[in-house]
Amino acid sequence: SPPGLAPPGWRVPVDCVRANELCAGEPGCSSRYRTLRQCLAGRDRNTMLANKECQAAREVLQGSALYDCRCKRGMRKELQCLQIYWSIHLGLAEGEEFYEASPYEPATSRLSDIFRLASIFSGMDPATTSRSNQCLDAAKACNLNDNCKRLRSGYISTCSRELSAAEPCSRRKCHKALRQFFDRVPSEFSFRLLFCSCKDPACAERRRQTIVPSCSYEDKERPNCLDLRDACRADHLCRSRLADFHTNCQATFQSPTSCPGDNFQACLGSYAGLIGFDITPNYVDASTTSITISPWCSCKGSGNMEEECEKFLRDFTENPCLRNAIQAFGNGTDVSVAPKNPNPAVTAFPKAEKGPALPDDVIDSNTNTNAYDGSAISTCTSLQEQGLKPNKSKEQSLCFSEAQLTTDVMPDQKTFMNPKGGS
Amino acid sequence: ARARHKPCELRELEVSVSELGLGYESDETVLFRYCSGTCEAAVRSYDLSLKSMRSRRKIRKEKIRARPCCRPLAYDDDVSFLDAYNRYYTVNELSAKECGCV
Amino acid sequence: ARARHKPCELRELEVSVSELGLGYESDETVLFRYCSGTCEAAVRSYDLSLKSMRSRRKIRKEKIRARPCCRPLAYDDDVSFLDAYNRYYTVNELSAKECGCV
Amino acid sequence: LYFPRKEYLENVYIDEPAGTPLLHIHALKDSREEGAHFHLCQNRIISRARSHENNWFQIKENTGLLYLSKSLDREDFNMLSVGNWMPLSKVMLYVFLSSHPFQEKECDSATRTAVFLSLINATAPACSSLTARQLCFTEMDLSFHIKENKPPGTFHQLQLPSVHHLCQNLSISYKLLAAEGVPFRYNESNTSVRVTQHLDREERERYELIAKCTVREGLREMQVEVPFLVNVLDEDDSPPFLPNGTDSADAVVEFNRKEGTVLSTLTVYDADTTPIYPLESSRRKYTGTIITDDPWISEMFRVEHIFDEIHFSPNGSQVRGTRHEYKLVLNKSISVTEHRSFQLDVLVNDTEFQGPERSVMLHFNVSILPVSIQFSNITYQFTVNRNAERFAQIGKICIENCMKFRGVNITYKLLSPNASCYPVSILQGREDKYGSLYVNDSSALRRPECKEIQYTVQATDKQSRKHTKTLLTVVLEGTLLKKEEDCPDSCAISKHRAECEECGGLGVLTGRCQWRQGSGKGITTNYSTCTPSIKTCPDGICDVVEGRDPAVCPQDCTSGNIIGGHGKGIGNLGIKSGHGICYCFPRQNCYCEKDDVKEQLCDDVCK
Repeated sequence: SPPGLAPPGWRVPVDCVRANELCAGEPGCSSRYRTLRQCLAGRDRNTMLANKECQAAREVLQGSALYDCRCKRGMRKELQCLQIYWSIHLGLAEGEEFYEASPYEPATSRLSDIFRLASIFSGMDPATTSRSNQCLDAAKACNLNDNCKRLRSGYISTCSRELSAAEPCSRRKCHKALRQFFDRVPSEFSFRLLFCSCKDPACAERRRQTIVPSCSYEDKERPNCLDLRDACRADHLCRSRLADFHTNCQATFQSPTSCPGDNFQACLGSYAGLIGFDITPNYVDASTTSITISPWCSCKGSGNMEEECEKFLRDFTENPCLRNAIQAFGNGTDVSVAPKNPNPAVTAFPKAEKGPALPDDVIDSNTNTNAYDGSAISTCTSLQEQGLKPNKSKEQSLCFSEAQLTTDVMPDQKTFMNPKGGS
Repeated sequence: ARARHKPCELRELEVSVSELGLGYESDETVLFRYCSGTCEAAVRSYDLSLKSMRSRRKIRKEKIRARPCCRPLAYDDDVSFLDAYNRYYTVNELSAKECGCV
Repeated sequence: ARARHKPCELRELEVSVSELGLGYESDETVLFRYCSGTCEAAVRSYDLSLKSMRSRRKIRKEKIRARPCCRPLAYDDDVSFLDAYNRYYTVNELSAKECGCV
Repeated sequence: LYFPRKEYLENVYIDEPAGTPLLHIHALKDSREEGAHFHLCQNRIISRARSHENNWFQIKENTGLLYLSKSLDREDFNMLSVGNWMPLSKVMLYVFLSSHPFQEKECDSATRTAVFLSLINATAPACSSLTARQLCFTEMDLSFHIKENKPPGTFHQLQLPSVHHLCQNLSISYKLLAAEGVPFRYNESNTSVRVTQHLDREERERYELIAKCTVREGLREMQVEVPFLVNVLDEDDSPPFLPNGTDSADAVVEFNRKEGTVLSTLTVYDADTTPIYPLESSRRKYTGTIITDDPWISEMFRVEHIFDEIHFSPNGSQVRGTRHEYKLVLNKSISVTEHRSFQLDVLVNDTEFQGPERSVMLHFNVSILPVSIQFSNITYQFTVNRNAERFAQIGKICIENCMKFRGVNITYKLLSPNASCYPVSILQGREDKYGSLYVNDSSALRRPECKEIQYTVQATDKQSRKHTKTLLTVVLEGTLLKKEEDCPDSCAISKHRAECEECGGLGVLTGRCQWRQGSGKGITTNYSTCTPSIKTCPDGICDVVEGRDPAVCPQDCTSGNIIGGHGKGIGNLGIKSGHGICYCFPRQNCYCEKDDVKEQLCDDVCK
């Protein structure tokens, strides 16, 4: 179908609360939805899902609005909407996916909208705008806005109130106040506090302190990250925010910014959505040269799931999309959104900082491999199946930058060659 | 001519936290709202009588106030800030929200 | 030793109407209640900041009050009497019913 | 049989011809004789919003080659993308594995891996427009896991089946770069990668190789390198062992007799990993049981087991192992009279290890010493100034070694003296190990006939009811000062040294309050304030005597509003730090403000 027209079978998606109401109004739908929920409630979900009645319920429900309903961040009855969403989608996926699709409708606004509003709202008297400290200016702007000031003071006073010698604060109340702040304060103010860019350590430390980490983030012990993820996925709201973060911030080579759909705002919004849960991420230090963000967890004691644990952690600590989005916000830049080219000829890699060249013929166990940009910096011997003793000759690895490879190296081959018959 | 004062009203001033004079050191700024102006038009029979009894020494050696005060009737929400030593503080009843002659 | 004042409280005095100093002449007496005492313990951050900003001349030439006043929060009902010339009068908001530091 | 990956990724374009190979999935054997059979169970394909009949993808049962059985047209793409908001549509299907030809009912229990196919709403790009990176590798990170102690086998093929199929005019070759002696072989002819021997995770658990790809087209050559990681999965194939052979330790119980006290710890190592995720399953795997048939021992002691990950370095490379700590803990508080010695054995058992020496016996040499409840001095004497006020703290009294006791609840009592003078009482905070002597009736101090008062102090152990006594003499001294009028009942109210030191107040020792002159700028713990006794107030602790009356030491005990620059104390009690001078109106607010604001408090217009 021509672009712009919705494909057949397309239905204008509604939020899941509305979809649930529509379903409740149709006898065929409501009974089967009840059946599906009973199927899911059973102890062994997979066998239940294989049962004929559950299958039939699922087939019918696929035609209902429940199947592609969504929720909106900060909507009324957001939690109820999410509970309905997961009651359908948990039934769908037969196991734990690493990346779950976000239940939220994609953010429509872009960073450039935020910058425009930020300059209007801040009403900042240029005299009091300190040239060097963007984070201080953000705090000033917030204090001058009654709503922002009230909600900011709300979480700060809650998170910094010491209960007893053994209990420095009420982490539960602190998280709740933080969630209220990020849900109710427009991102023109909250993003400035969270993603301000810094040139000096004092500014970077203020940025790190934004969420009162001593109460909302740090803890005596560091849990295992998979434990933290499981705990999050046991709570519908946290699960939704994590899915949203994975959907909007998962680095991809399909786009120059490394962000899905080149939408920095969506990534930053879903990052802010994680704050106020046990999986709350934060800056790990007050460095001004590099931005490193991590939840409060480690991969120690992961046993055979270390690979999966490190992959989960890397989505925070080495995520080019998140890093680019934060830097873009800090520098006040947004990606100029060219019309979507379905067939991106060139996939430019984000510039990978070249690490120091490794010694010649030994791969150090902690080779500087950046799992994301795929370029490895090392020289080592080559290894052939024919059982040749690995030769000692130096094997220099030549790495061309991507752009240069595609433009001038193979200009002549335009047409797409018809393959010989398929196998 | 006599200095004529505006009636009691709410005023505001943007000041840094350090300038509040409470001992906190922080470059964050707050909107400090305060009550300023006269309450001449709010004098009651109570005030006239009290003034008269004080002048006739019917009431002596007591701390009394025989004129209405221009004071806050309600205060703004708390304000919180990060100080120069990266500690968070919260101050309540700092800024007026509404003024009146009492 | 210091003059130590009692905190702001309600006091009362039985006076004749003439002694009220409102110009009425009548031998009838009324119970005149008034507010007296200090409001030291009711100072707020607002007062400390206002005082500090005034002393640093951030606020100048304004009629401000940087300390709470001990004032009536509510007034008694009206009082009526027959004066010396057999005319009836009624006076409202003459006597305090409740006091507080504002 | 098992898969070397938990999930696979591949792109699928519109209108690729049926038969296009997409992905080559491999399986590794648990035992030599196994043969791999691949299958798509229930033939379902799951898109974001729904599960559909799978009409497009099939897998070769014996080779694991996933291919397009039917071309995906735009219609199919739209149908599979319904409800998907992202420009990139992802679908998922599960590939199942069995060591014999498949029966459908086996699907539920069979091993499986997930294949995520990114459906791209465009035709396949011309080979010439693909970058070397796209020609050589997909977006999937080359990261695999191989079980230790399993037979060799092929686990990956570097060449991309679809590129190999569509771009046959290009020469794409691979190399696998690695350090010496790694147990992997690369077959240049079919670009497959094999693990050539049983792996031993306890020797090495991670191999980081480099996959290098060279694209040749005429005289031109482009190369790309990506990391090629192999993680070795652990099996419980190592028994517990004792670091430096220590299997016994002493456990002495003397002053600390409190439930929960760790008496002694013994450590057991294991070369295997023990995941702390999920926690409980690992704890059940490695048990530590007290071996005794004495019910008293079972009742009074328990063993706590904590474990954490440590690193061994068998041959230069780092591998994870586990340190198990077994702590002998008091399960109940032990009476002061209890006195015995014995050896307590704990059997540590690695329940999942299949082999001899799966358990180790630990020995704790326990000796429980009796402790005496007695005062070290025969008598105690304290002097009290006759001008002292109520709640003045005279001193502390407690039995020998009292500060070392844990889990021993000693209560102190003053037995009423014979004389009519009875100015002093004793109090004890819930957590205090001593009794606090304080003036309870100051009028007795003023009576000349009261000069020297004898008390008997009794200390009783709550659990054993054992008690001991001593004599306490209180000597009154000092001449009575004139009582100042108009003095507040609390020192804390005074804002200046003069008014402070001319008055008394609750808790004063000598009849006069003491001025503590602070120093330091801003908000400091060393603020100026008027106090009944600089020694105890403010000291950041609202002790049991101060807690009796808010007027004694509001600086330590107030829970009310504090106006002006301040920091609250522990549990939001008291003024930990303040700006300038801090003063309080008991049961109301406290204030901290600089005193330098000398200007006259003018009510009217300030010129």
